[in-house]
Amino acid sequence: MNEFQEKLVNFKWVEPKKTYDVIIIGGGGHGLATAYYLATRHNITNVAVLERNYIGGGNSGRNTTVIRSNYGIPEAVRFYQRSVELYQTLEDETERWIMHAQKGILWMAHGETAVRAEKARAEINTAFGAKTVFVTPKEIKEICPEVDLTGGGVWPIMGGSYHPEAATARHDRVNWALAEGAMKRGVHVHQNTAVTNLIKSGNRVIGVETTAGPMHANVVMSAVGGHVTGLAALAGLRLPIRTHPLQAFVTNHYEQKFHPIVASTSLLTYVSQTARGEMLIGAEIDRQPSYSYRSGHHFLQTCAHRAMTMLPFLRQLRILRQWTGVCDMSPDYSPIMGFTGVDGFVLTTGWGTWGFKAIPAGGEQMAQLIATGETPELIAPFALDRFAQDRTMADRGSAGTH
Amino acid sequence: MPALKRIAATRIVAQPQVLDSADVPQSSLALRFAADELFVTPPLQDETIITAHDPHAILIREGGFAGIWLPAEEAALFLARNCEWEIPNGRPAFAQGAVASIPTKLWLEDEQVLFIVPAPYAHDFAERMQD
Amino acid sequence: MSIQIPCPHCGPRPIEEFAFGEILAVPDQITDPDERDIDRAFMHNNPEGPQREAWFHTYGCRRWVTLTRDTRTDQII
Amino acid sequence: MRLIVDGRPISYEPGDSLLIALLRADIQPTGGGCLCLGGDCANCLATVDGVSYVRTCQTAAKPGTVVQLHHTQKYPPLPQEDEARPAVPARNLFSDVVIIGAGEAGRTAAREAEAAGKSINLLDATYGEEAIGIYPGPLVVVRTPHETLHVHAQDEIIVATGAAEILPIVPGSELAGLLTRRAAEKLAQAGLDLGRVVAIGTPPAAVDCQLAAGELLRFEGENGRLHTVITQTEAGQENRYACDTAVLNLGLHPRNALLRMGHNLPVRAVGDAALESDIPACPNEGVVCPCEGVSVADLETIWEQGFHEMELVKRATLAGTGTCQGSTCLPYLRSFLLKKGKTLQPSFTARPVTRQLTVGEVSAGTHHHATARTALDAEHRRLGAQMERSGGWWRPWSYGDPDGEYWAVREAVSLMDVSTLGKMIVSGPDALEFLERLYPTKVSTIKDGRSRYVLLLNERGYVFDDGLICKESDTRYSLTFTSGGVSHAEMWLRDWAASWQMDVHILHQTMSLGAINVTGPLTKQLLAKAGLANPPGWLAHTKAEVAGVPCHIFRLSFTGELSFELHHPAEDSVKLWRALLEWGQEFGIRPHGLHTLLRLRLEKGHIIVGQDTDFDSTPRRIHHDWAVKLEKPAFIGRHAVERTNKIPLDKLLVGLEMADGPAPMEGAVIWHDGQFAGHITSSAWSPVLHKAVMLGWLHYFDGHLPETVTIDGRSARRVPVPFYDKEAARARA
Repeated sequence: MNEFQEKLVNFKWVEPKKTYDVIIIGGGGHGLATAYYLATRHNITNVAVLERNYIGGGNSGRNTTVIRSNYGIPEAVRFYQRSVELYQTLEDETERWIMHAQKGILWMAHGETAVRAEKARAEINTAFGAKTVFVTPKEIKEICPEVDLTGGGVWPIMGGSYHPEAATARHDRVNWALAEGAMKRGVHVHQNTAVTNLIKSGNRVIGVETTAGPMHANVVMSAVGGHVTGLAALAGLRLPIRTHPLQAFVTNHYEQKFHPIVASTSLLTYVSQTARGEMLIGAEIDRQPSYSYRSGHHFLQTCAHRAMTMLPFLRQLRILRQWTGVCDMSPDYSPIMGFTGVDGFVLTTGWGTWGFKAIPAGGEQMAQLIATGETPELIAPFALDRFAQDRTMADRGSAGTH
Repeated sequence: MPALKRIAATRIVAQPQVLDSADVPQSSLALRFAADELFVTPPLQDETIITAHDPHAILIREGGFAGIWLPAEEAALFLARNCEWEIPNGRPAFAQGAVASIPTKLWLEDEQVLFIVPAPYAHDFAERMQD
Repeated sequence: MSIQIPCPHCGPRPIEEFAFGEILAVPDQITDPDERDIDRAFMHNNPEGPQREAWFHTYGCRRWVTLTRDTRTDQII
Repeated sequence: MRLIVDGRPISYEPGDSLLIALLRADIQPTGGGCLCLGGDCANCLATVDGVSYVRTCQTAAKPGTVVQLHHTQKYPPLPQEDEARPAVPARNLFSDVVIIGAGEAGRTAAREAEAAGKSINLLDATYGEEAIGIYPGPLVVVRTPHETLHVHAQDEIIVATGAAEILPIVPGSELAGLLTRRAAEKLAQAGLDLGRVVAIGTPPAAVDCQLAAGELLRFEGENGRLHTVITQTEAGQENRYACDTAVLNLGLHPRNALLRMGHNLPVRAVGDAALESDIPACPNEGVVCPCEGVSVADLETIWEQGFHEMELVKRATLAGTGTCQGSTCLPYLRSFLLKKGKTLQPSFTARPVTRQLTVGEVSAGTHHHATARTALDAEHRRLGAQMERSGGWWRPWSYGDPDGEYWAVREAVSLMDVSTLGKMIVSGPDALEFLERLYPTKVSTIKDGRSRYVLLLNERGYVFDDGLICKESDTRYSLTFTSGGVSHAEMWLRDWAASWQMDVHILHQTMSLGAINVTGPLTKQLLAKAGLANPPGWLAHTKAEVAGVPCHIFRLSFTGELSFELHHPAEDSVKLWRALLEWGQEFGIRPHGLHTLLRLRLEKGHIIVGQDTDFDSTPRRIHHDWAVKLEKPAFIGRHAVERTNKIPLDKLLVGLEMADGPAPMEGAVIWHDGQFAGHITSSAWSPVLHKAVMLGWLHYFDGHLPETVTIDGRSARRVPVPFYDKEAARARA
């Protein structure tokens, strides 16, 4: 046994029922967290989470596990800060090891304009509860001695922002801790159960057809990742979502020495070391929409090159594997949460490349919305109707980053 | 560093059929950048060969591209290292696409190859030729 | 190299030479002019399957190429 | 010929792989475990010349190679960057057919393809050509000791990688002295003494050995070395075989990872790579995944915890996530799950990379995005400019004295290289109609020889660029765009011209034309000296020679002072720049950079699209309603502007000033009565006004915009823009 083997989580699988209070489609982080918070915060346990594959098999198990709240608009900073804080206590609360590690993220600025942008990030973060400070090249070198401040002579580092509360956690374990926590309070989680249609009565969604038969519920929630457009269409909804591939790769395991998370918007890459010692390197989304889950060579080649520009020691590391997820991107790079205008059908989507860090807060808030029938203040700005209302939430702090 | 030189040319945007039948002097190099776009070096002396057939054609004195000739063998090695698409076999041939991640036009002759890039990228291109 | 886009002027080239442009289409069943406007501005068909697309050949002829691509496989049909 | 292993020299024979050399010296790279010599297992890894996780069986021994053993239970240290290490080059190869594997099946496939008249590339791992992945294209990426190959296939890729031998997982399988059958044959051929050999299953060729009867039960040994093989007969009787080496023939599983990652691509397998995998019986104990130390007992535990899917078992135990990526454990995991769940689950997803490759090797042949340089780039650097990337170009940020540059504009004359400005020509019978639909302004009222400032709106009614329309004739216009926005604008124009089937020609000439802005109260004197007697009037443009250079001269002003923009052939930029600098000396001329420009234009309240505007900036939100003519029947964004105009305004881009103290940071938060009220987009100390001036987004409170706000804990006041020269007397002088 290795020290990282899951030892605590015990799942209880049961047969599906015909009727639930709440049905959640999608057994990823957001679906499981909503079920978990419904059970733990609102005592609503007659809940089913339906997963067409295995739990955490979508983006929740394919992301690069960064937790942070250094966003660019107040609404986002507040929301993600809530998530940062919930993550900090999730291990104590669930009594499960999610391998949460506070690491701090360094965001590099390679020019005068970028220096201003990182100073602005620090400013807005500080105002809304996230701790971010501007750091000089000298301070960057102290936080991360491996950085090449000349950026390979091409992308010199002139400063950056440092967000010390940024953390990582193991994605699978977050899913499992939430799934188990929900299941042991009576929530059903059904794997290998695909939703094939929504059952409607008039304009109201009252249940789902699945590969395991029909199930009825008062509220049906979509927590589907990249494939959300097809599901929403069953409810008669058009979404401002495009599904893009997001790729990453890891190296083999090395001694745990590299402490922070290092990111650069100019170089469109970010680097951290996992608890198991792999160097984990990611990038921006692929520009073309796709559901192919295919790993690309151009990504691997350019991302490797860019990461080496900041961290030249990476050159000699052996690559272990690369992978691809598909993510639901909104036009304004902000999530979409809440009521949809279709009775009985609520939605959490638009998680783009920032879904993992939002899991606890997204779940907590959606659970509150379902339990109370009202939109919580924290997520009110992220409603679907913002596009029609011309209140989009464009967030420069989320683009180019994870 | 290899020196790319600005190329004096005429760049023409006109109806494709006008460009198809344009009576460009034999001695000039005429590269078809697009169906409606032609690059002629040295610059056209007589613009009416185009404007007579397409009065709305745009012809500009073009000095925004820089180029360099390489012997065929040297060019082939550089392309093998830096070009992810297949170079046409016939000679002479025109081809364009990314070379060393820079938008590049190629004029391929039996003995030599002309590399043309937008002059603003000439510096980076020369650096990449040296790598 | 990667996915190849067939440029009618330049020949097949790696997808990285192109910029993506989706061809938008508002469904006929949306009839209210404001709703049509919102749909065209923000909504996507986002199909899992064939999609009409335009790609701009930034590194070559700098013209648009239109094609149909299957988003499940990335194959160009 | 010698290698250095953990600081100690050892000798080797010509043709040895590193592993064979190590075994000759009686060194087990990772201390033990069954060796395959086929590049499949993870039991021969070492750090070679600074690179860890090298499969020594796939690496040729060379004089002076430095090998450090991977000590068990400890990950190798992160390396220091070795500056001397050269970048790995890439090489592109093209053929109809690419065949991976030069064994019998691969060679047969090659003969068939050649007979069919196809060009081929045959990759041979024994020559160090390790295929690490198959990608769309289709493309095979191959690592060699010297370079990274990108092997492109026109027709198809044939995977002829053969099959890997199944490794033992019974107790004791971590001992040294275990070999697969093929490994034993290779070592015997290399002349290594294997000692007393016991074979389980078909024995190796040309190796003296004793055949073990019964099923393999476990290995026993001492100090990490095998001394006994224990089997069990069907009757349940244990047999013990004393030996130095155990040779195992437990079956094959195809090396089909490349095939599996090539689904939906023209890829097929031939030979053993096309086999169905043998599913070996899963023993009741032993280590299934040596990379991650996962035992059968661990699988049992995790199954009991409710992890039943292959992917979940893999993720919960980490079996299959180590260096060999499941090469050892996958057949056993499938076998275990078959036993527990009664169904044979598919292999887990195949992902690149299948073999060994470093970050440096994979990056071969790639470059950063090139940053464009104007024709004056060398001039700026020679003048000591600090250069900044902006909108895809290198631009002078400052020449070292921002205040001096500032006052040169306000009080004398100055130059700025604005060659990066986006420039296009539109010509044709439909030119006017095309521009009318494209822009929200009324293009038909622009007179010959005049120009107008314009916004570009997208279909959301949001501003995405700005620039000028300059009329040359009824059928010909030149257009300008922002430096960073022109590439997108070109796509935009060409897209709409095609959609509307407009009879127009479009030429993008940004790089063809240099542009120098000559600005400051003494500009006319300088231009007169340079030969321009009759400069154009306000918002007019004309063609004339300046300093012997043919220029298209535009009269406008972004700095707030008298300004002429001289567009000229890029090849003449240096001549024009030097002439103006020289003739301007008597007027106190000096060039200014972006840093100064940002301050100058802020004093005039001129916005910068992208800095002051946001994703959702309607003309109304940035106070530019005047630039939108809703009486026009159709233009892009018109419907959205009308629609959003019905929604009460929630925020406005406003001018703000502070009575005293330094300029707040750009991005500073604006507060009103303790509530969030927006943020600053542009901010600077104005030397001419002696106060801090700002642009920023200010939110409405109950339908009203606050008059005073708090920034940086200080009070600021909302004021109309421009801050400086409100009547524009200076610019129009």
